[in-house]
Amino acid sequence: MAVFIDLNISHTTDKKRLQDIIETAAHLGFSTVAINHVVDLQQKKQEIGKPKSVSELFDQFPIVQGKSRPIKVLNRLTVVVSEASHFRPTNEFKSYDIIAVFPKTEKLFHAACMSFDVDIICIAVTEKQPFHFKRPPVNGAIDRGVFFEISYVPAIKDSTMRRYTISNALSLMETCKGKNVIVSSGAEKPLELRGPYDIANLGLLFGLSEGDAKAAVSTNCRAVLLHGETRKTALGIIHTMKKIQPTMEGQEEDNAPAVKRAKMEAV
Amino acid sequence: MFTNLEKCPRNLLVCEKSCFLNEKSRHDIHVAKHYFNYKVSVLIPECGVIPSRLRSVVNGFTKYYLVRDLPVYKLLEEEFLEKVASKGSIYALSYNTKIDQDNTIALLPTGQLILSVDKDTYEELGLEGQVSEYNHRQPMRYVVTIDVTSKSVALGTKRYKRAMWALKEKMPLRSDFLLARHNIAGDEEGALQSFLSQHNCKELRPSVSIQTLKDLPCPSLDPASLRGGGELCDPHQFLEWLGAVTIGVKCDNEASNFVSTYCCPEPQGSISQALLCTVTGLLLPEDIHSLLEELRRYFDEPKFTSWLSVTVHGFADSPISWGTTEHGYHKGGENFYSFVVFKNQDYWLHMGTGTNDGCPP
Amino acid sequence: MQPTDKMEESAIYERRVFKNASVYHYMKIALILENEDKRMNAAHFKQLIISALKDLYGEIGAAFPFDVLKFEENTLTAVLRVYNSGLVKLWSALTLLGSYQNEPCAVQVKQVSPFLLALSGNSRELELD
Amino acid sequence: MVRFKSRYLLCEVCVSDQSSLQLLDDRTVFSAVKAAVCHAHGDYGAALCSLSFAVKYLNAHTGVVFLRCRKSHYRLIWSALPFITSLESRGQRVPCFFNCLHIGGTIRTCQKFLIRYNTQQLHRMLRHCHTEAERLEVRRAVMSCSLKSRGKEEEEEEEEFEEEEEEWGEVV
Repeated sequence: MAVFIDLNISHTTDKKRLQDIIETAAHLGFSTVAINHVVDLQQKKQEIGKPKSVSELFDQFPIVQGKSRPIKVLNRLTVVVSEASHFRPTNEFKSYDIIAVFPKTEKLFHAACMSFDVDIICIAVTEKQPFHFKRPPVNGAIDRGVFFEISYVPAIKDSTMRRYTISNALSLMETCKGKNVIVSSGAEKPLELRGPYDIANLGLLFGLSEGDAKAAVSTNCRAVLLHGETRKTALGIIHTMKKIQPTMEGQEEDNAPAVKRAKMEAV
Repeated sequence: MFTNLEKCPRNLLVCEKSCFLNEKSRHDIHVAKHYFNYKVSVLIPECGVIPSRLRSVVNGFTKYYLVRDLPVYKLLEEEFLEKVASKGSIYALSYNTKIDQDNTIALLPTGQLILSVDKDTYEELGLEGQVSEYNHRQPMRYVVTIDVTSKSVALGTKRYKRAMWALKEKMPLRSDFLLARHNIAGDEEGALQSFLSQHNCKELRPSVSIQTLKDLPCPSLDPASLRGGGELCDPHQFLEWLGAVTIGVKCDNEASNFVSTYCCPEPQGSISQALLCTVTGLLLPEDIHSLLEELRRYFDEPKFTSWLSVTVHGFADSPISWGTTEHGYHKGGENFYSFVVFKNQDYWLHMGTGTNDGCPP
Repeated sequence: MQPTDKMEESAIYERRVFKNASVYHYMKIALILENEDKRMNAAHFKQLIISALKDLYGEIGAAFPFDVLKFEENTLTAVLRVYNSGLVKLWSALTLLGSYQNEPCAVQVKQVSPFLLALSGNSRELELD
Repeated sequence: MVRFKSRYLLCEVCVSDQSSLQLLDDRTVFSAVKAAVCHAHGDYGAALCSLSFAVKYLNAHTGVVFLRCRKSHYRLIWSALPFITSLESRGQRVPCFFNCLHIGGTIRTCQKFLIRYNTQQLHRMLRHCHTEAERLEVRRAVMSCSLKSRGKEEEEEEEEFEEEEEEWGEVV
């Protein structure tokens, strides 16, 4: 098993609140969190910008409960796509550690599974899944090492959404058999976060087995980070981005080697 | 109705009944093989003040050290092995590392160094090891055992050198450690002190807390009847009661109570007062052994009670439970044992483990 | 569930192995309220959990007993006892509990064990600094 | 391709006044069952039940209802049915209860059961007939049933035929 990771902390411009959430996550035992920047390109005036460097958030990152290490914070981008034209990787993508996509239609879900260069595909939890999960795209995503994400916070907030969350999750599990699933929070407030063992138990409601449920907050999230790393480094074969784009050096220092750093700091 | 939600993780409880005077009794082995103990609590019924001899045993528990950021290879260095480890039994366990998440390291008094490491570290280390028993789908955790007392990895051999190189240069593992040594005889403190002085370290004493509990209902015990049966309570009921007393749960509820219906198992008597003495820290099996010996002597003089109990909790994040049996953490890392010492030198021993753990010996 | 007898070495020696023989699981939990001035007693606390269970599992699904063995009003911490078959349900209902009297709250599960005794010695609570 | 196995619950809506059955439609039954599941099994039950739950057939004359759900949780719906005490339709409340007659893995097995069941019912009716005309009509009905059930030779139905027989005849 790997360390516990929550890959979905909602981004907010309220720095204090963001700090509170991250502190709570560290207190609950998460070793890594990702701040999620959601972009819905259908809405006007939405464009993908560069994320703020996480080092601006804290002078000193909070220590993970019961460990001697500080929590690691990453940046994540979620693109909501309702038309194929929405998903166009740009240079800005590179400044995020993880790229997620939230496909709104079956066609886009298929495309996201089979061809989009992403790490995570989000599953709807606030509405009824508008289409059935078909086996070929789901298997395709599993083969490509792309993960499906279920967020649990809407299930805490509202009874109707709770039903959608559980039923969409169950319907996904019928197709993917518990493989390549991550469970993350999507928290906007500190009190919405739950401990990693609690989430592992919650996973049983989503149709995951005991082992799969624990992997969904640990091992699988680690795989997502590694996938994010390989996406940036041409399948992990080369890692020469700094030299190609010298202008991005500062950014790279902060973000790109996060996983490598993770390895080193795990020592 | 929801059958998938009604299962729960497995647990094991081994119960033994024997007599301390029995030559074949293995109580001392069980104690000695449970290397990393976190807490011990003694419950003596009908006792208001801690007996002075018991107090001195409890206060005499070996001190331990919290060593910050210690490179793991230091535990394998010739100097350490010869001067520190060989002159007593040394125990070291990485501190603030979680067995289900991080690299966890333990040094046993037998000379074995156990590294329970994640996949990345294992691949980086390049040392031979076994896949952990508690993996899911893909192996994510490996256990590397380096036994410097065995011939093949003895000081100066090729494999020893390789292990040193791996831990020093290839993958310089570091961690905070809890470390303690039980001295056999003679003053060898010097070597340990000089080792510790090279590192950022803090000396700690096991913390002792003593409480007197009043008016407890208490199940009737019959030393001959371990499994309960008939009218007596079974081991699980007894351990539940022991737990309830230790954490201060009310034991005399009505069955119709709304909040709790817990009740001390029948048939029950009552205790006017009981002594609860708890020691916390890195506790050595040797100390626990002498505590147990002292508790046996408690019955040398006539007492109001016919039994007393001592419970020992292991570290939840230790890579081993008994001996070198691999220990893991699924939803909880419980590994504990509990003696019930009877007036006639009979004893019960209950050993419990959780999901990711082998069967107690 | 089958206790197994090992060969008796002496007249008095006896060994039994119980697998999954504990009928209960125990949980140590803490309730965190956004409004820290709010107080509640054990009965209210249990009522809160029961209603959370009913929301998630309905009248039939939530119809299993559990006990609040201990409740501390100052810290809002509690020890619960539940039959094995109800553990996952109780735990998930606690996880999905998000509000108390229209104010946000959260339940933190500190420890879960099939042995009540194990709740008295959790080395993850050890703090030396 | 792996098929999701289903269970079909054959139920009878029992009402005091037969004419009120005319008020029923698929949606009424659907929402009543769903509400009952939600009450009995909460949000989790409602979520489970929403996977592939459907009212496959409703006979407004006899009150026979076919419910489909996933094999894994048919007991969930089954256990909730006794809690339905009334149906709301077109602004009217119809007091009723659900009587579960049969549970089958395919619509076909349920159909066969229903034919047998209805034949039995008709035989029972025969005894209560007062006029010759009534008697004749019931006899004819019985005959038409037995004609339809020639499938008896094919003893056991394989599950492959699952969805084939969606459109099945007016056996009643």
